[in-house]
Amino acid sequence: MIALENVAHSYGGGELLSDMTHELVPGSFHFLTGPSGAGKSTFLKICYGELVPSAGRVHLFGQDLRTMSRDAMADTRRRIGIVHQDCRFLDHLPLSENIALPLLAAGRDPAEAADDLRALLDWVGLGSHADALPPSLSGGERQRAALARAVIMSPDVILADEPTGNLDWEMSLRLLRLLIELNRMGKAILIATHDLNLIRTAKAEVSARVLRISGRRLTTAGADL
Amino acid sequence: MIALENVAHSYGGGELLSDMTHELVPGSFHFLTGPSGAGKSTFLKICYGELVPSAGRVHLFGQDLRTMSRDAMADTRRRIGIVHQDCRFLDHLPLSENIALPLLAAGRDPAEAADDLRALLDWVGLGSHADALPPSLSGGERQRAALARAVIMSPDVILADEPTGNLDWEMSLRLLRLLIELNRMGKAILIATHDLNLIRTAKAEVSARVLRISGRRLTTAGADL
Amino acid sequence: MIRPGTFLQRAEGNTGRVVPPSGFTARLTIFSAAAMAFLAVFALALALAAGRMADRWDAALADTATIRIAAPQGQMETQTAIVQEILRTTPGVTEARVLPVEESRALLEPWFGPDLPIESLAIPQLIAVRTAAPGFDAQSLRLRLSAEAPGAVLDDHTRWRQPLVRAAARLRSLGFAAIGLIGATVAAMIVLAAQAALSANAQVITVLRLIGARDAFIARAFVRRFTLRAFGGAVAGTALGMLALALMPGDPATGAFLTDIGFHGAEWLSPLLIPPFAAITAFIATRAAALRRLKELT
Amino acid sequence: MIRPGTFLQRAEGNTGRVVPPSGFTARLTIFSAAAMAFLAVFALALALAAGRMADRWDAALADTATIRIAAPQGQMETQTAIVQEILRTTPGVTEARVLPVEESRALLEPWFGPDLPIESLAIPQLIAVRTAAPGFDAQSLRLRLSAEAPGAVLDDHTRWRQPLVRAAARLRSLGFAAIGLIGATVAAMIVLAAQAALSANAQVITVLRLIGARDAFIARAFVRRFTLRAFGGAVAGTALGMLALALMPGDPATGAFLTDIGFHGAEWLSPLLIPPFAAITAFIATRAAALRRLKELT
Ligand SMILES: Nc1ncnc2c1ncn2[C@@H]1O[C@H](COP(=O)(O)OP(=O)(O)OP(=O)(O)O)[C@@H](O)[C@H]1O
Ligand SMILES: Nc1ncnc2c1ncn2[C@@H]1O[C@H](COP(=O)(O)OP(=O)(O)OP(=O)(O)O)[C@@H](O)[C@H]1O
Ligand SMILES: [Mg+2]
Ligand SMILES: [Mg+2]
Repeated sequence: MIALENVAHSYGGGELLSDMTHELVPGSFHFLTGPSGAGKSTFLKICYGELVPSAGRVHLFGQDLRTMSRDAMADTRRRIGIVHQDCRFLDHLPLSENIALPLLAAGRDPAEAADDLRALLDWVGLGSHADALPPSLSGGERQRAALARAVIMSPDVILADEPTGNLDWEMSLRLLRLLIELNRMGKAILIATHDLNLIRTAKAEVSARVLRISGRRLTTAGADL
Repeated sequence: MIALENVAHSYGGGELLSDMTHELVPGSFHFLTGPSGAGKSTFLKICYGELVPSAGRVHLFGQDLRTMSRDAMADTRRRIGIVHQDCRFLDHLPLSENIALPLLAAGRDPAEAADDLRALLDWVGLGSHADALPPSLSGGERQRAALARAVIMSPDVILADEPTGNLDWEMSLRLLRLLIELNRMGKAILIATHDLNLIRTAKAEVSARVLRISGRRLTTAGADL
Repeated sequence: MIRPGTFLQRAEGNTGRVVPPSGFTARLTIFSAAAMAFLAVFALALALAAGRMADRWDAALADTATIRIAAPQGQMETQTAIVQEILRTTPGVTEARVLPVEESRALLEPWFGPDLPIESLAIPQLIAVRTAAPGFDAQSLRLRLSAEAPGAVLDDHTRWRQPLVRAAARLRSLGFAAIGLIGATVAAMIVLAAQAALSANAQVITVLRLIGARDAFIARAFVRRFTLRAFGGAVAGTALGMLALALMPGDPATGAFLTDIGFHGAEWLSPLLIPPFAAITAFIATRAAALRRLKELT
Repeated sequence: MIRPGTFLQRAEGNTGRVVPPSGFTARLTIFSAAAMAFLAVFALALALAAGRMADRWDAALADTATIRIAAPQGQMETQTAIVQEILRTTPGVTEARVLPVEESRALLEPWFGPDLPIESLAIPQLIAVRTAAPGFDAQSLRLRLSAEAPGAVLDDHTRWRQPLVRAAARLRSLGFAAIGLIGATVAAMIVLAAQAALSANAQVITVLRLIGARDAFIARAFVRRFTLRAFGGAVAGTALGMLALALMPGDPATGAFLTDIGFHGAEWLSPLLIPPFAAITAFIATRAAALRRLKELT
């Protein structure tokens, strides 16, 4: 669904990512690791089209990123759930409306999905914070909210950048279980993380592949992880 | 140096923290854990006076928080190094100037400390990013920069809120070693974290105490951790 | 401080909620629009008064002339008749009126006092002539008069008119310049306020774009809000300005231009153009700024 | 678009760097200051012109009177002499001048033409009187004249003066109102722009406060920058306004008020007060806003 072909990127200085080829297919589960500053977030941004790579081709759901219209790009984004590393919200809207925002943007009535929304909030442990404004949330609560917003539309692909960095182990497992559940429904999942325990736990339940960015290259980590 | 006495806090709703008494003495090393949303960040904010607790007394370097003048508070902050959970910088200044900012605020000439600054940047692995603007840094790079800014003045107390959440294990260890080094120089260190591996590693090197917030109370975790 | 009324909020509907409802950019937009509208009302009144005065001068002087007949008592009537006959056949003369003695006396009164023994004076006979600009040729009339009625002299007021007409022209351009100036300032203030709001809400825009909102959706939320704010502010400013003008103690008796600033009759409708102008400016400015900003994001 | 020159940056020194150097709030502040200063220059010119005209009317009319002596040819000289004698002993009369025939004729010329046989007319003798306001009593002079020189009539121009003096008074207040209005708008715009900048830089303030910067340090960085921006903008606006006025084609020959908008001589110094006013306003507004905002943080 998302295909990168010989992609390279540089932010102006030296090349950060070189010659990366990868494809996300339905039902796949990937982890992305690599040292801090290696380019994991950059890789994810290329995957959902926030960044246009300096070289190579990106296809989103069959369309070439370079020839896509802006509206086609917006429509494509609705099929991709994104958890940004620095979770950003509309600070003036209560949490529940923030999480329902993708519905509004897609022209659907958020009221229809009220039940789903409530169940989702409860699952990520934010049931009692539905009316809180985002700036009053704790770091971990923001991450959970970002994940909830990413999955509310039940997208085909979920890209999560460090979604458990501020979470305790129990809550991390809870989120992992939600993602595994979605993966079993056929969604493609890609999680950038530093948490090796999380990766190990996931591998015990689903056939997850671990990608590694090191030395500007994308490699597949072996069983040694 | 920082003493909390029967401190309680609520953000308007129910009580979040109850009857907490604790003192940070020179040379002490503490970890603070607890589930996401338990109040770790709130506890730290009370420690450096960003929040005035709803009940109880806080003494910073012997002065009562409630009777401190605003200027005295500013001067006290220079003796406390803070790593915020969401690391914020002045986005228009290059990283090196951001890290040297506490010197400027204290009325010292940042140029004097240029060598320290360079050594510190290299230690946290940001030597090549000295001229980068904060918005172009990766999540982990921001956290490292925040820690560098917190220690540049060589403060008596260092309070770090989840300083390794976006860092790989090697880099986390590097930062931990820096903090242990500072602790051996007599600084008091308090780190809020979810990373149990980090706590275990630290305990092997220094006599660190682990505090836990659970059920609104502050408890000391035993050796079972 | 002027605040957006609930009607503004209601008019925005659901989409508008994605933009923060108030804050400093809201106040800034509303205040700029109101202040500029207020000033614009005064500039408009000034320009209209200037135009009125220019018209008055033009009308009063441009198309009038005076013929003065100085002749011995006996010949006065004959010459007057001859001149009238000449005028009747002169192209471009629309009206010729022999001034009765009372009017001549009224003209002289300021200088001689009411008890001037006008009958005993051999004062000249005055004929007020009204002309139509294109057809009238003062030079040829002068030639005919000197040939047929040697006592008659044509005064086409050129001497008085020239500087006044110049002044009137300058006055008109001054009025238009003032309006243009205010208009440009309104537009610039609104553009800047819109840009300020977009910058302040950069995060809102980024978030919306990332969750798959189309450009039109995002732009609409901002454009609607800003258009309404600018309109609301301009309505308030215009209303205040008109109120201030209406309450200004009028003194039309003096007839002096400067005390005549204000609107007459249908002119009261003209400031009503200000709020739509502000709204259209805000619409265009915000739309352009929003779309430009969105283009920066993929 | 007006941009802060390097001189502004240099003037700010090291502390100022902690506030972002440009961006929309900078443009907004500079533009508001410039636009308002530009308008203020015009308002000032208008007010000064209004004041000038009011002064002219007052001076020209308030202290003058005319005495008209209509008498049979033989008695004219006697009565003129009597009136002169009376005026010499009237308190408050500073000057009395018997108008020579040429001047009377010049006054009449517009009506009768240059070839008026003035010698043959029994036109009244005019005496122009200049009076000093407090001591002069028109009523008692009138009584003395009717007793001693029955052909003499005093015209103290009250009929002409009253409405003009009223108009002048209104004019003055209009001028002051315009200046006050512009001044209030400048102040409000700068306050709003300062608040906008503080809101936009909330993060800067929080960061600075957390790393132990004192309130004075933080406030100074903002206040300095804003004062300089407002000053710079106002200098630019004032300069542009003065340039526009200087380039406006002058036409003082007509003497009409409206074409006389501009500065005369030392008046050119008065708009130089605008930039300091803007700077002081910005200083006070930004300082108050910054300290208020800081109080919200611990
Ligand atoms: N907009 C930008 N302009 C310039 N350099 C950038 C920009 N964004 C990122 N970089 C640089 O590119 C490198 C990779 O950044 P990226 O955010 O992809 O790293 P990451 O692997 O996600 O790291 P982390 O684990 O710390 O989040 C970093 O060194 C960063 O400084
Ligand atoms: N300004 C605020 N207003 C209201 N509630 C707040 C505010 N700040 C925090 N809270 C609430 O207080 C609780 C504790 O927040 P805090 O940030 O201290 O948690 P934390 O222990 O640091 O969590 P995390 O590990 O997720 O960072 C959370 O439920 C949060 O929603
Ligand atoms: Mg990253
Ligand atoms: Mg926290």
